[in-house]
Amino acid sequence: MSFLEFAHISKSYPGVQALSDVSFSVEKGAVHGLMGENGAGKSTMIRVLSGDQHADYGDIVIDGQVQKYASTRDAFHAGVIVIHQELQLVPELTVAENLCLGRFPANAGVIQSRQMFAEVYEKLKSAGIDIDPRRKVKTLSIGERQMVEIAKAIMLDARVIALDEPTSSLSSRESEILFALIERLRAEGKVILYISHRLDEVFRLCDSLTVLRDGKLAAHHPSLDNVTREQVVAEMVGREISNVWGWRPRAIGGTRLKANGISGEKLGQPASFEVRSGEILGFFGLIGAGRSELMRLIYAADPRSSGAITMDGKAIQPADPHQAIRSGIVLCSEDRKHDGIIQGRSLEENINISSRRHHARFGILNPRKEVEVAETFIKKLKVRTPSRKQDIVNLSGGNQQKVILGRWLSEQGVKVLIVDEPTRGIDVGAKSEIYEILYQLAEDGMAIIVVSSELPEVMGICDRILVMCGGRISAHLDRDQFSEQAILAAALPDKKTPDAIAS
Amino acid sequence: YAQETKIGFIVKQPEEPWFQDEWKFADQAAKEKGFTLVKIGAEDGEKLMSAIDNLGAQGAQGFVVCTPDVKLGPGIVAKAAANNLKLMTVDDRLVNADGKPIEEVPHMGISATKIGEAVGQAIVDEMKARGWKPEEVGAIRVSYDQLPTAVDRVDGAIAVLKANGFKAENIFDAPQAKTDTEAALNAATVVLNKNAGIKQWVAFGLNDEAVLGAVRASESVGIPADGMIGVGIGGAESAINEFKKPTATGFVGSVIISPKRHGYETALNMYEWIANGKEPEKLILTAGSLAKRDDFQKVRAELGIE
Amino acid sequence: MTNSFKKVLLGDQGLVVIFVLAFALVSIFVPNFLTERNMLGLLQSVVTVGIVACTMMFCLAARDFDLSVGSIVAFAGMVAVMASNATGSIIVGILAALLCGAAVGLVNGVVIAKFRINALITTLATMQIVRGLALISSDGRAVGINDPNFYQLALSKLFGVPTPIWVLLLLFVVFGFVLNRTVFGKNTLAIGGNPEASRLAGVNVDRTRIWIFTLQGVVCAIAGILLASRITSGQPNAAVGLELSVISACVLGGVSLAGGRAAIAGVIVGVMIMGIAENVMNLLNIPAFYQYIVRGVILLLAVLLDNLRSSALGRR
Amino acid sequence: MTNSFKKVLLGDQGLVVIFVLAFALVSIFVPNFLTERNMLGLLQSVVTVGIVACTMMFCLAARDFDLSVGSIVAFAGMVAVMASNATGSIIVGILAALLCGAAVGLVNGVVIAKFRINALITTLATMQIVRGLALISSDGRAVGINDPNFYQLALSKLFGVPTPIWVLLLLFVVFGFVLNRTVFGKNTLAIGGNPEASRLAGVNVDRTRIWIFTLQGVVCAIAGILLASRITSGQPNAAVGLELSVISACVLGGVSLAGGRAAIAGVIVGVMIMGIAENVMNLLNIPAFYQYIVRGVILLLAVLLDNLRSSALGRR
Ligand SMILES: Nc1ncnc2c1ncn2[C@@H]1O[C@H](COP(=O)(O)OP(=O)(O)OP(=O)(O)O)[C@@H](O)[C@H]1O
Ligand SMILES: Nc1ncnc2c1ncn2[C@@H]1O[C@H](COP(=O)(O)OP(=O)(O)OP(=O)(O)O)[C@@H](O)[C@H]1O
Ligand SMILES: [Mg+2]
Ligand SMILES: [Mg+2]
Repeated sequence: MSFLEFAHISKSYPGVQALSDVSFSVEKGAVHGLMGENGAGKSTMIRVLSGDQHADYGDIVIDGQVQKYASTRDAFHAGVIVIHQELQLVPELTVAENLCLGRFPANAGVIQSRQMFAEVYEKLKSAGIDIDPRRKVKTLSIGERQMVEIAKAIMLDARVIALDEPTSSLSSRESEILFALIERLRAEGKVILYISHRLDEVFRLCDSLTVLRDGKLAAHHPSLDNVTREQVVAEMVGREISNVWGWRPRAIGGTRLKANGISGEKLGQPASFEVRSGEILGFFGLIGAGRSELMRLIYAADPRSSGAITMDGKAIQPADPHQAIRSGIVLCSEDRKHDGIIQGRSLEENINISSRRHHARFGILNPRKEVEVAETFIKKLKVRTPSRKQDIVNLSGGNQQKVILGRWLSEQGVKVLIVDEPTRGIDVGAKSEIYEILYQLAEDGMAIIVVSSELPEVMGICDRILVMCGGRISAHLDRDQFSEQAILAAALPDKKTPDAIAS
Repeated sequence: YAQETKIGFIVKQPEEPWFQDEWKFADQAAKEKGFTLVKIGAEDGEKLMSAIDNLGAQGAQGFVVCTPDVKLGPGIVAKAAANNLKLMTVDDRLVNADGKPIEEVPHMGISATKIGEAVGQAIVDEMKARGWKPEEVGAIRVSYDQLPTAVDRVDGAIAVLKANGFKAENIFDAPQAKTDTEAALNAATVVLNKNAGIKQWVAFGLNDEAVLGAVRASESVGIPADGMIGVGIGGAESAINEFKKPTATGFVGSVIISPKRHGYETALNMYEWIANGKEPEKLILTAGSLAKRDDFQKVRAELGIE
Repeated sequence: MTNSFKKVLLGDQGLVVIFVLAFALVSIFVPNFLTERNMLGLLQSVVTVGIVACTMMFCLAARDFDLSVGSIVAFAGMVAVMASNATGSIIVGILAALLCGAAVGLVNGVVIAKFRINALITTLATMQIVRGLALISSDGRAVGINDPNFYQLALSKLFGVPTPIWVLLLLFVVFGFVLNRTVFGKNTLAIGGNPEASRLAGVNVDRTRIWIFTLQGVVCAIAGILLASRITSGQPNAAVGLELSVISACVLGGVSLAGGRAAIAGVIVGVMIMGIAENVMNLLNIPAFYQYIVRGVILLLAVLLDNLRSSALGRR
Repeated sequence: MTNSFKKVLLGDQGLVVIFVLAFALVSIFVPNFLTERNMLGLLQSVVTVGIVACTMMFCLAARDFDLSVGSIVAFAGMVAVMASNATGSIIVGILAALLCGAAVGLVNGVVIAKFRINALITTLATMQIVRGLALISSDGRAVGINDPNFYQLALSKLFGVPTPIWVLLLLFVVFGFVLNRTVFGKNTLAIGGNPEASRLAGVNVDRTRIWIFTLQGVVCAIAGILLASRITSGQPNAAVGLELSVISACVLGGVSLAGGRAAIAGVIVGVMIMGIAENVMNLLNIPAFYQYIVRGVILLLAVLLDNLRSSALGRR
């Protein structure tokens, strides 16, 4: 008999039927994949499992018992741990406190902090996560935070563990740590639900797979033995996708942006590079390599301590993002929750916030244009939403990412477009369309910089790759030199065995 | 159909016992004569203007006012005329832009300076009774200079003290941040600590609460009751509580002004004016009386309170 | 039919509907309420709060806070009176007051935006400083107005309605438009929603915040000038505690203290609810001490109703 | 050596260091400041603000707001006096006051946490209601204390230091411990730092918030009892405006209005800075109107210094 069972789950939000009558079940000691397009209802499923949201209809059955949660607390007591899609950490508390939140080791209400730190230290070590439990979460990079979030899975003796896109901001090295962890949990006989848009991962890890589409069950594979990737993609998006990357050669012009000796507080060593018009330049590196920091310095999101930038041969000195945009540089940053979405405001406003200066007259908006721009990009990027008036926080993670991309793609007069982890959390179908847009922009002469931790992505879409390691640009490869080995060798600080990780 | 008589009674600090008493006695007049009394509190000029409009809207024929600021005079007169309301003032007399009293508005009250002088005189008398030498005594001026009435009251007291041989440099300012006892206590404590050499103190201020603060401060730094002479203004519960204490404290007396005359008579005069066309006197000045521990009940009875 | 009614009641403008119902009830049951005189009196009584609420809405929407408004109103009133007394020109007085208001607002804005000092502390500090200036400049006493024409600012009427009410209505319209239809308004809301994301999206956050506080200062000065004219003197103690009334009117009207949410209709309703409560209590002759309780209960009821409404709609 | 000094100055406790330096300066240059009498007077003058700040710290740390503290202090003082007058037992009076404080706090907490009404509006409402109750119960008059032993609460001394100061110190220690070392304290910080994450982690957010407000009520009652004993009567008008002093002391001490950040050392420093400012201004005989300005400038300077310090350290 199956250990975890979803029975006829339905859930609706105003204007959206997120789940309708979804049923499937998972065996003990199995990793079960959950796939689907952005907005298909995967996270909603997980939220129902965690007691965060209540299904309108349907039951969750664990080990033969129908669960009746009143809150997330009850879900814990039933042995369910959920790692949510967005980071759920308290920045002012330490790593250990975050991991023990909700169930501190306490004696009459007094926290046994020595015991807590020791315990967390052990757990992190055994999982191969190298983070000091006494550090405050606000001092961690986004990748490190993701690892802390994942570590929640091992803090309690759970029966069911659900992970919602845990690798979306991890590089291959950290992903490996996670995979090892998952193997261990599987061996211990837990039930693991695994959501990801990365097919490779799913096929590597999962024993069984469920595909959702438009909130309905599209396919259920109790075993992956005879299932192909193409088949799963077709089940997800309803059509075949032959080549996700779709790279094609294009004419590359003269030097567009030249960065010389850029350094800042979080990037000690000066970095120099250039990107040409019509070119797509990739930046690869492991977590903490300093790619995002470098991009933020160029965009003037953080103050530069040294360095010169020239655009089309002319020196520019942007002092803040406002000026950077006006000199033709835009940056779509990696942390969409903190740096991207504007909570409480509609899709329309989120898209138009920057580009409206092209159609506003004397500071007065042009409502018709705003609607037009919003509708165009909602359609172009296939954002799943009941209306452009919807508050952006009500969108699924991937759809939020699309809206933020839409914000920058709708800008005019951009000379250099920097996208940091642009396809984080975006489904396969939409990915290829986003790449297509990037190619078109490049063909029109824009210079594009793609920062990504997903090796196949940088290799698939870029004309040239710069590899960063420890805050330094460590390698420079043209498209004909691309190889996993070469790139990883340059990305690894200790130059040991890249093959072990590439495999 | 005979129109009912409706009279407004607007005061500046509705929470103060003094104004509560004025209202109470005005109500008494209303009951006797059978008119409606509308009581409104107006802490600042803006609320006052709204209150007058409100009275006009309710169909009142006149009102008695204790204004939050006497400089509001021309505004109040204009507002009353605009609403066709008869106007009398109580406690504080309206002045025009150059600071001269507006004489055509009937007024009943006692000047703030006069009350202050009564306080000063009471302190001087008590000092004489105790045989203190004015040169050796320190004075705490619990001040709340934000309020013009408060300034006038303490200035009155200081004038009397000086006239009786008090040295100006022995008068110390203890500014209250708010008009409650705690603020006065904190401010007075600093004065006492700063001048630890002075053993005999007198204290005066805006009201009983302010002086009480100074008396409490003297107790907390260990000055005995016979080393302190505090005289307050008002004579309501705060002072009475003090007098009722089993042993005498440094709070020697309080200058009581009669809320009965101010409340009852003004309301009555206004009624007569409206109902019988009998215009009130332009200026009626009342007097304050000093109440002390041994005679406060008698004084209150004389003034018609209780 | 019933459905569309439900939609109106539960929609975004639900508080407005509740307000209209409450207004109707009060009109029926409270004598003298729905008379022209009382309506004009009511409107005049909310002029100061209403005017200042216009820009406080921006301030709160951008996740800021301004406690100095009461002091600026008093100070600007003093300046207007003293400057026109000194120069003999009302225009000069008004300009001087507007300038002073703008200057204080500018200081607030620069300190908060550029030195990144907490808005609560900054405006608490300027609240004290400006009140001190008002007291010092007049030695703590009210300053009378020499030129009786100054009174006309508040007394003059247009179509039977006093000028201050027109000014209030005009400001409601202007700031409603600015909030919803201009880049400045949208940027304000975006900053409140997520300041860092707005900065990265190219919004000039510092400049917008400085502008908000400067505007706030100017608008407070307008309120101060009208108030001085209405009470026929400049009073250093005027408008103490105004900040709390204004902020609660805004919050009552649905402006979020966490930023990013504001609507002029809500603010108008918030201002009116508070004004009507005072007005009705005086009309009904409710004793002073009980007025405290009624005021508190009305505040609670208004927000509670609004919450029930939106949770009936399934929103949180 | 210099490095470790720099670390101390710029570290988390930097405000404390600045404070110690300022204290030393004041001690040297202001006559009569560093005398035993003045120190005791100073400490007594911050008792009310200090006590209430203990729990306000929790309230702000959890991203809430409590404006009703001043009213609760006054009301609890009245209750203590009236109940002990009525029963002849001081203990009963104290218990009654604590109970009333807890009850008001509980109501605040339940309304805010369960009905999800904005904390600002809720506590503004209870602030009015409770003040109204205090005024009604005594007809707006001060209530004298029958039993002189009641005075001893504030007058009695231990090792030469008056009891209220000991109570204050005890509460500082207790709440410092609760904040840093208990589940309740950490949950409070977590709720303020990220309410969503706390809820998802299974923290009982509602219950924690209700507890915070209830504790706040109890602590205000303690302050109210001591105040009544100190001024030897229950006064319905006591502690008006206390909320702003307390909140600004907390914010000055580094408690973040955006929640999630608080430290007892900071709060103590915040309370002391405000107390010392008042004390020194009176010692130096600064005229009342100028005190406003000085108060404002000190507030600004304190936060500005703290900001310079942390930006010198490269943090924001
Ligand atoms: N609070 C909400 N209010 C309204 N609609 C919501 C809310 N939360 C989710 N939705 C809608 O429910 C649908 C399912 O969302 P869900 O987050 O489950 O998608 P998902 O499969 O996880 O997508 P992604 O891959 O982008 O993370 C989406 O259309 C989303 O817009
Ligand atoms: N808020 C912060 N405070 C202190 N250090 C930080 C902070 N954010 C990042 N860092 C540090 O800066 C370094 C580089 O950051 P980051 O990990 O973001 O680089 P990256 O190359 O963009 O990697 P990725 O984007 O994959 O996480 C890391 O060592 C990280 O610890
Ligand atoms: Mg999702
Ligand atoms: Mg990065």
